[in-house]
Amino acid sequence: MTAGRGRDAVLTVDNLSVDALTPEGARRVIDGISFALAPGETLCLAGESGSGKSVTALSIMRLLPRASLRIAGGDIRLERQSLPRLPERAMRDVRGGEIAMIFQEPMTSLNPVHSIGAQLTEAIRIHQGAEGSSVEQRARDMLDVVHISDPARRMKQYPHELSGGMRQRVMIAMALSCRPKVLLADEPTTALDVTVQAQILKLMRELKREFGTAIILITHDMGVVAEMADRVAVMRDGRIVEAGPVLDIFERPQADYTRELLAAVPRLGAFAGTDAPPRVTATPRPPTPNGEAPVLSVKNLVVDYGASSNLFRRRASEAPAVQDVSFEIRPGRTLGLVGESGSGKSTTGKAVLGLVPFTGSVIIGGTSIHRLSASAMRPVRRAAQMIFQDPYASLDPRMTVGAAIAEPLVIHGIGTKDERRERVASLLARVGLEADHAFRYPHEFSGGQRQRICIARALALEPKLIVADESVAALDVSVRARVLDLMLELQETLGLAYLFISHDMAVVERMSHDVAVMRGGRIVEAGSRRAVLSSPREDYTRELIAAVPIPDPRVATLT
Amino acid sequence: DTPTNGGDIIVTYKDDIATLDPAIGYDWQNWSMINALFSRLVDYKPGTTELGPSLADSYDVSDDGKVYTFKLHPGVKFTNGRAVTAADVKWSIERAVNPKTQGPGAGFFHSIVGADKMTAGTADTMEGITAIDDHTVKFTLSQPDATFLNVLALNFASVVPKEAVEAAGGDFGKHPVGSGAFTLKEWTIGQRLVFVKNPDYFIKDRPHVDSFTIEVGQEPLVALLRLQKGEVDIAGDGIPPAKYLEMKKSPEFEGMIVDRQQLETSYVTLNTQVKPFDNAKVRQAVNMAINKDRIVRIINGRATPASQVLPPLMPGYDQNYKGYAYDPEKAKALLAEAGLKDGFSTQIYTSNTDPQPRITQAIQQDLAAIGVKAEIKAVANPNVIAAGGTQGQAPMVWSGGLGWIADFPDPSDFYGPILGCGSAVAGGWNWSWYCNKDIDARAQAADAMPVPAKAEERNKAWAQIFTDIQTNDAPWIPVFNERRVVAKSKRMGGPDEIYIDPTRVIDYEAIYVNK
Amino acid sequence: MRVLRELIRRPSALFGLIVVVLVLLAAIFAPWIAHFSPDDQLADGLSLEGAPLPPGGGHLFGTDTLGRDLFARVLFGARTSLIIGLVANGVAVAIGLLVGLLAGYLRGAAGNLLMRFTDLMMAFPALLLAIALAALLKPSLWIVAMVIALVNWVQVARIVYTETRGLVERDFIVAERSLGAGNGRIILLHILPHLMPTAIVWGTLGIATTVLLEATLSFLGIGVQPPQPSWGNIIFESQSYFQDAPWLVFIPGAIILATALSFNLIGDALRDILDPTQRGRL
Amino acid sequence: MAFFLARRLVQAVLILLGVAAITFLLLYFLPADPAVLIAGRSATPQMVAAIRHELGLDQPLVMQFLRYVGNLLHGDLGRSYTQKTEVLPLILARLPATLVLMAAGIVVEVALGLTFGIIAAVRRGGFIDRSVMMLSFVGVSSPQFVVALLLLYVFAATLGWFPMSGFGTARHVVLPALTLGVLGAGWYARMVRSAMIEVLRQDYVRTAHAKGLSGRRVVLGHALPNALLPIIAMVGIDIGQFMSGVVVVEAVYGWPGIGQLAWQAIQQVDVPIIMGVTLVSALAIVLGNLLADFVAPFVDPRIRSQ
Ligand SMILES: Nc1ncnc2c1ncn2[C@@H]1O[C@H](COP(=O)(O)OP(=O)(O)OP(=O)(O)O)[C@@H](O)[C@H]1O
Ligand SMILES: Nc1ncnc2c1ncn2[C@@H]1O[C@H](COP(=O)(O)OP(=O)(O)OP(=O)(O)O)[C@@H](O)[C@H]1O
Ligand SMILES: [Mg+2]
Ligand SMILES: [Mg+2]
Repeated sequence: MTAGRGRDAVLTVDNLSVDALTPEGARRVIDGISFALAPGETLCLAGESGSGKSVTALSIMRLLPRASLRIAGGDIRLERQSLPRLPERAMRDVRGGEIAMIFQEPMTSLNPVHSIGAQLTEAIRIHQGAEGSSVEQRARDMLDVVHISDPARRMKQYPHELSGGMRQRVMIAMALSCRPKVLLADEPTTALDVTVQAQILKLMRELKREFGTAIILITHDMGVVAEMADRVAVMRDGRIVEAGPVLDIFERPQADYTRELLAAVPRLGAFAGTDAPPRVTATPRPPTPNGEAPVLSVKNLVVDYGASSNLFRRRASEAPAVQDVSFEIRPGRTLGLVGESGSGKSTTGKAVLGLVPFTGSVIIGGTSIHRLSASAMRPVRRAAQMIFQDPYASLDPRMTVGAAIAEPLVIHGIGTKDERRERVASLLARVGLEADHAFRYPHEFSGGQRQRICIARALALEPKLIVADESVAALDVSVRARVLDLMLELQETLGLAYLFISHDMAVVERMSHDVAVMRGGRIVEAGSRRAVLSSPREDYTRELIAAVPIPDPRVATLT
Repeated sequence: DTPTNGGDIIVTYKDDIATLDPAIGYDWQNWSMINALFSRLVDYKPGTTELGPSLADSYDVSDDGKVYTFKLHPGVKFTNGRAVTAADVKWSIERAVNPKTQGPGAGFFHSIVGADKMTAGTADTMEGITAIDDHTVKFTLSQPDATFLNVLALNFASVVPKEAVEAAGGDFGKHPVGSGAFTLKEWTIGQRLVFVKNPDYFIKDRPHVDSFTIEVGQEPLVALLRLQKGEVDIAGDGIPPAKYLEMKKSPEFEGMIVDRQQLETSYVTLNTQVKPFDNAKVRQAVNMAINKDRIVRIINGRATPASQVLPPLMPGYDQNYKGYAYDPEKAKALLAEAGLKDGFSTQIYTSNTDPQPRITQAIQQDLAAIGVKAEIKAVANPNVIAAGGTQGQAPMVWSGGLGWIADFPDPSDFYGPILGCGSAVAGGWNWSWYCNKDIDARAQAADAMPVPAKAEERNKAWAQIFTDIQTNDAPWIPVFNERRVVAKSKRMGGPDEIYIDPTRVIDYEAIYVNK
Repeated sequence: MRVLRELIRRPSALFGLIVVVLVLLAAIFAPWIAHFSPDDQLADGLSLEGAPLPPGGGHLFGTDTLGRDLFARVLFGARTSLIIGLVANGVAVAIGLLVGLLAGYLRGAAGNLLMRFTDLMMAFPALLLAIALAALLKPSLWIVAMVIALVNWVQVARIVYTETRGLVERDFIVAERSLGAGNGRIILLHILPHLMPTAIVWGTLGIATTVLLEATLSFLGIGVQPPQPSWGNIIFESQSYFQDAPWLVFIPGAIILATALSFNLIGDALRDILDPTQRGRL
Repeated sequence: MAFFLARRLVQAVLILLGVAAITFLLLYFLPADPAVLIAGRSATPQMVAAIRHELGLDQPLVMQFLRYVGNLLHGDLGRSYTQKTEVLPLILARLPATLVLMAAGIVVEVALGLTFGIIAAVRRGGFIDRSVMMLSFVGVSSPQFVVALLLLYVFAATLGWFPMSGFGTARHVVLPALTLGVLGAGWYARMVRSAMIEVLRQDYVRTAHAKGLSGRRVVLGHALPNALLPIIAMVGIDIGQFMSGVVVVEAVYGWPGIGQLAWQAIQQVDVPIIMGVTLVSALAIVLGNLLADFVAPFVDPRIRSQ
């Protein structure tokens, strides 16, 4: 602990412990953590999923779910005030007034039925006791501060009418509207595009300068940490394993875990100048057979969601979600598809697998899938599989993991029951899970494990092509690194082709042979990884690259 | 005590009042209201079955009993101010018979010359009715009809003003105009009807109350509660079974319950055209199987066990005829004689309103005791009527809830429509489908006997007819004669018989409020 | 077996289980338990004036207005009412599930048609349907059950429809499709299980209402025909006696309530136990 | 929006026609013969036939139906067999009372359902929750007639707080509405509870807490509006139910509503009234659903922009 724990700290966490109440008894999820936050300082809480970052933040706000989590010991002080001992009424004044919090999910953290204006002014009214037009004015000013255009109009709009980035700005405006001393930001940009993330991070720094707010920023992106932090606390298993100024942590990490964490961070440009993804194993990969026929060939693909019409409604959509997209992928190669949110990446991926209606041609392993009947489509499905962005959502919560992995085998009538059981066990082993995991349900796994389960399911049919749609976005760095490694290894040993969809340039760089950049439903630039990332032709591609935070505190990209 | 004049009273009913058109209204709720709104040539003395003059001061019957001539009371006016004439009488009765009117009373006038053509829709007037002058009207009958005066006392024979009927455009039943004791002042559908005294009523000192208000949509249990609190003067639906015993016993209700016999018999019809009821032995057997005392107990003694078709108050009732005594053993023996030693299965139709299904269940149990398995069909009244009137459909029908209450106090009313050959037709009400040509002839003869000259002889003849029907053919099981029960507030005066009038249900003309 | 053990571990579910088992036993063994026949209008079952006898003495629950032993009637009525409450209501929920699910899952013309049909049925007064069917069919316990099912499925269909629409959009359904799973498999294995909570709520709350609905129908002549007892018609027949012979209303009423409640307690517990996402969670 | 409404209106008309056709067909098969009932017991078969002809009942079913629909288009619902008068005025006369009771009943139902449902959801698993759920069962399994009479005995006959019967003043509507509300609230409480439990675990509820709002304000201001959609749908359904199905309560409280009319008509197999009431209640159900669809965008702005 370097920074002052003394009198000038605005927030002090002292030996805090939190218990989770389970039927088997209490389980410690936060185990005696301490830190202090000086005014105007940014403290980043980093660490893998489940290490207790969010619980720490919620403890400070006293918003732990009453039925399941309880502060078991220690103290949290806002200046002199001990928060755990504050009566609920007084605590309400602290919340939003002195300590504000923004959450990971801008999409769901705003109330869908209230206007932006109503939600903004509410906090101001409560904490400042102000009324009438002055409150409105104040709210508009705050929208201005967070760079939202046309604040007067925005006040009347509803959350669903705003983009994700705008919503997160509204959240920040809301959090800052009462000039809190401390801002808790729990993964405020994880759900956003790189470009939008860059804007939001920039905004937070401006605001910190302007209002002198102390910030606790929770993130698992070491790039963000490097970009933002004054000090860093690395958490693991409910403990702080290492804390210190950001430079110390990045340059002289003490704990093994910190080192691991840093090593796992993909850095854009790390592989500049090479054509293939880096080898994970020592075994020489078979030379990529360039002459082979493509596994996937897409020509003039168009997907227009609005075009479906019925008797009563015929509406030509202004712009199709995907327009005139063409590319091909050969066995054993990866095409990285990048682009901002809404550019049509997922739609392209779904169209390739025939999951949305399209026009144009998609040929998988020699079969054109356009207008194929369900039964004719079935053999094609064996050759092409998909891994979804959110592993949890794409697993049926009521099905055991073993059954989920065996599902494609059952559907395609492969093997006997015993054979399938063996197959599941070997697939689990292959993705680094244990055989007895087969009897558990998805919610009993961590995010990384779930993603591996999805991969195992996709592999069950021994496909030639896998469409991976943002399949590591939800994972924290260390888990992400493991999953990426696994995917590369599988490509090497099985000769898989990937259509790898991501908005994270660094990850795309790490995984791809070729890269295509999408914008507004079209591919604006495509070529070998080296060509696109090292010497982009399009401004848009350059913007994307520039927006990627660099995990090095000495390089301040976003000032 | 002499009646006092004045006062406004409130009467409640559960169901809506259907119509106040005298040519159409035919249920026991609107019967008394129509009676109070209109007047007829002849009418019964309040509380009795005795006929007397009304619109007609006097009448004259020809010797062959076929021509009736009536002299109208002078100066009688409809409540719209116009004088009542003989032409009105003619027009009103023709209207009741005309099929376009769709009235249920047309059949009563069958003996007037021309009635058949009118009902068939082939004539617009009836030559059997002539208005000789403004004050004299003459009826010519195709055959002598001992009940003709009774028919003219029915509501269907009420005199209505043509212009008002036409002005109402098919809705005369909602905008009635007559020359009766009351006029309809207000009708709020689903809520209330207000009747006020007709100041120009041609009978002196009538009616006594200034107005009576009918409130509809009132649950009988609630009506009693309101009666107790003095909010209501007459609970028209009477006392529901659930409350009867308690009220009978409670001193609080002393003098508030009117409980009287009426011209009613509740019975089970035995379909003489359906096996095995086509065998008279079987019909006699089931007659012996029914424990009528117990059934009467189930309805808390609100009836008297019946031995025959006619109710005790009806002329022609045979005091000496005891009917079939309850004797399951003998019943079984009779069944065995009929070749049904092991009994048989059958059905019994019943109305679905309490207490009818309960009574049917008691009958069912009695039948079971002699080996007859009867399946109960509890359905809405019109469906019971439909089943009874369809040939070969309903082996047994329990008449309760649709029971035969006499239209007028004459035994013939209990024969023609429900036991005569003419009504054993599809859509008819002779649900026994009983047709005995011999008896039919005797009935015709009895009806042709002139009254009052041969009244006594005629009654004897009828008594014998009904006794013979029951002893030989037993097409019915007469179960009980139900008494009517009405609850009234303590301030209501007058003898019981004007609250349960044998022909009017409630006599609104005669009731009064004690001062 | 595991399910049963878990059920027994929860006090409320255990209570429910006991009541349901008792009711089932009562229904099955009614002829052996009851001292009287349910249809027997006993000679001494009414007071001299014809009033029913209160509980106590020779009659545990008293007698009804025809002098029958109420205990026997309630026991035998359990058979009727369980069939109505479980079978009729169950079929209604099943039809509602099927129609709502198909309408929500099959988009396009077929789904639209199904939903419009549901709208039509919804706009149709239930009672009328029952009366018409009464006239057309010969009333029997099973016909009654069928009529109730026909009348009650519509609202279930509505709710299921909305829920299915939400489920179909979920990623794991899309994932199933990408694996090549057919519609049947998706519906049966992946959508249906998620609709179970709704089915359980309607299935249990509906028990009480259908048992009472049967009584209304029997009043119209389409219910079970007298003298066959059902809990509903015992109440309905004598509801106006609720002051003078309260046992006739409140005893069967309490039994309906306890039965419906018990099924609900079991249903709630089952939902928790069978839903794997609840396991190990707080 | 206008287009959407137009489409729904076309649908509504089709649904009503469908209901009319089915009802007509079903009633056609009823055994009761209106001509026999009208002609009375002294009638001869010829008289019955004449009346059947007058009513047009001797024509083939299709002709009868076409004539009915034709009249319908002129706003003519036909004449009642038993009341011998136009059906439309009979229904219209009872409409105000029905609407008043419907409004009041739904208000009570929703108010009770919301209150108890919210409390149960907030106190999930606790004693209050269990009691509320238990009460909801008592509500749905109570016979209406008995509850109605009990309330009447206690609050009108004994305490005299409310009139025993009738229609007119606000005091008249209290007991009937209360009866309906108490019995119907069980369903609402259950629905509200499960919807609220779902909403209370949403992120924006946490946001509202983080702003420092009081618990009450979070629940009522932020959670509740999001749980209202299913409730609105249910009110839409209820409107139809109330239109045809509150016979018992109307009877006990002497309430001049459509339910009593319908019940009498059913008991007397008065086909024109049954048809009329069916159509009116179908119309109410359709309108109720339409209303729910119409109100929904005001509650949930997301629907507004669709
Ligand atoms: N409501 C809860 N009940 C019980 N345990 C909980 C609850 N919420 C979190 N936990 C446990 O507390 C620990 C810390 O969780 P927390 O959400 O703080 O992790 P995190 O560091 O924020 O992870 P992530 O990066 O995935 O958001 C985990 O082991 C988790 O299982
Ligand atoms: N089911 C759908 N119906 C209608 N429009 C859709 C649908 N799915 C996507 N769209 C629209 O199609 C466009 C492309 O969406 P898509 O999901 O392919 O974007 P994306 O590039 O994957 O974005 P993200 O990075 O946010 O996942 C967007 O404008 C989106 O609003
Ligand atoms: Mg977290
Ligand atoms: Mg996407």
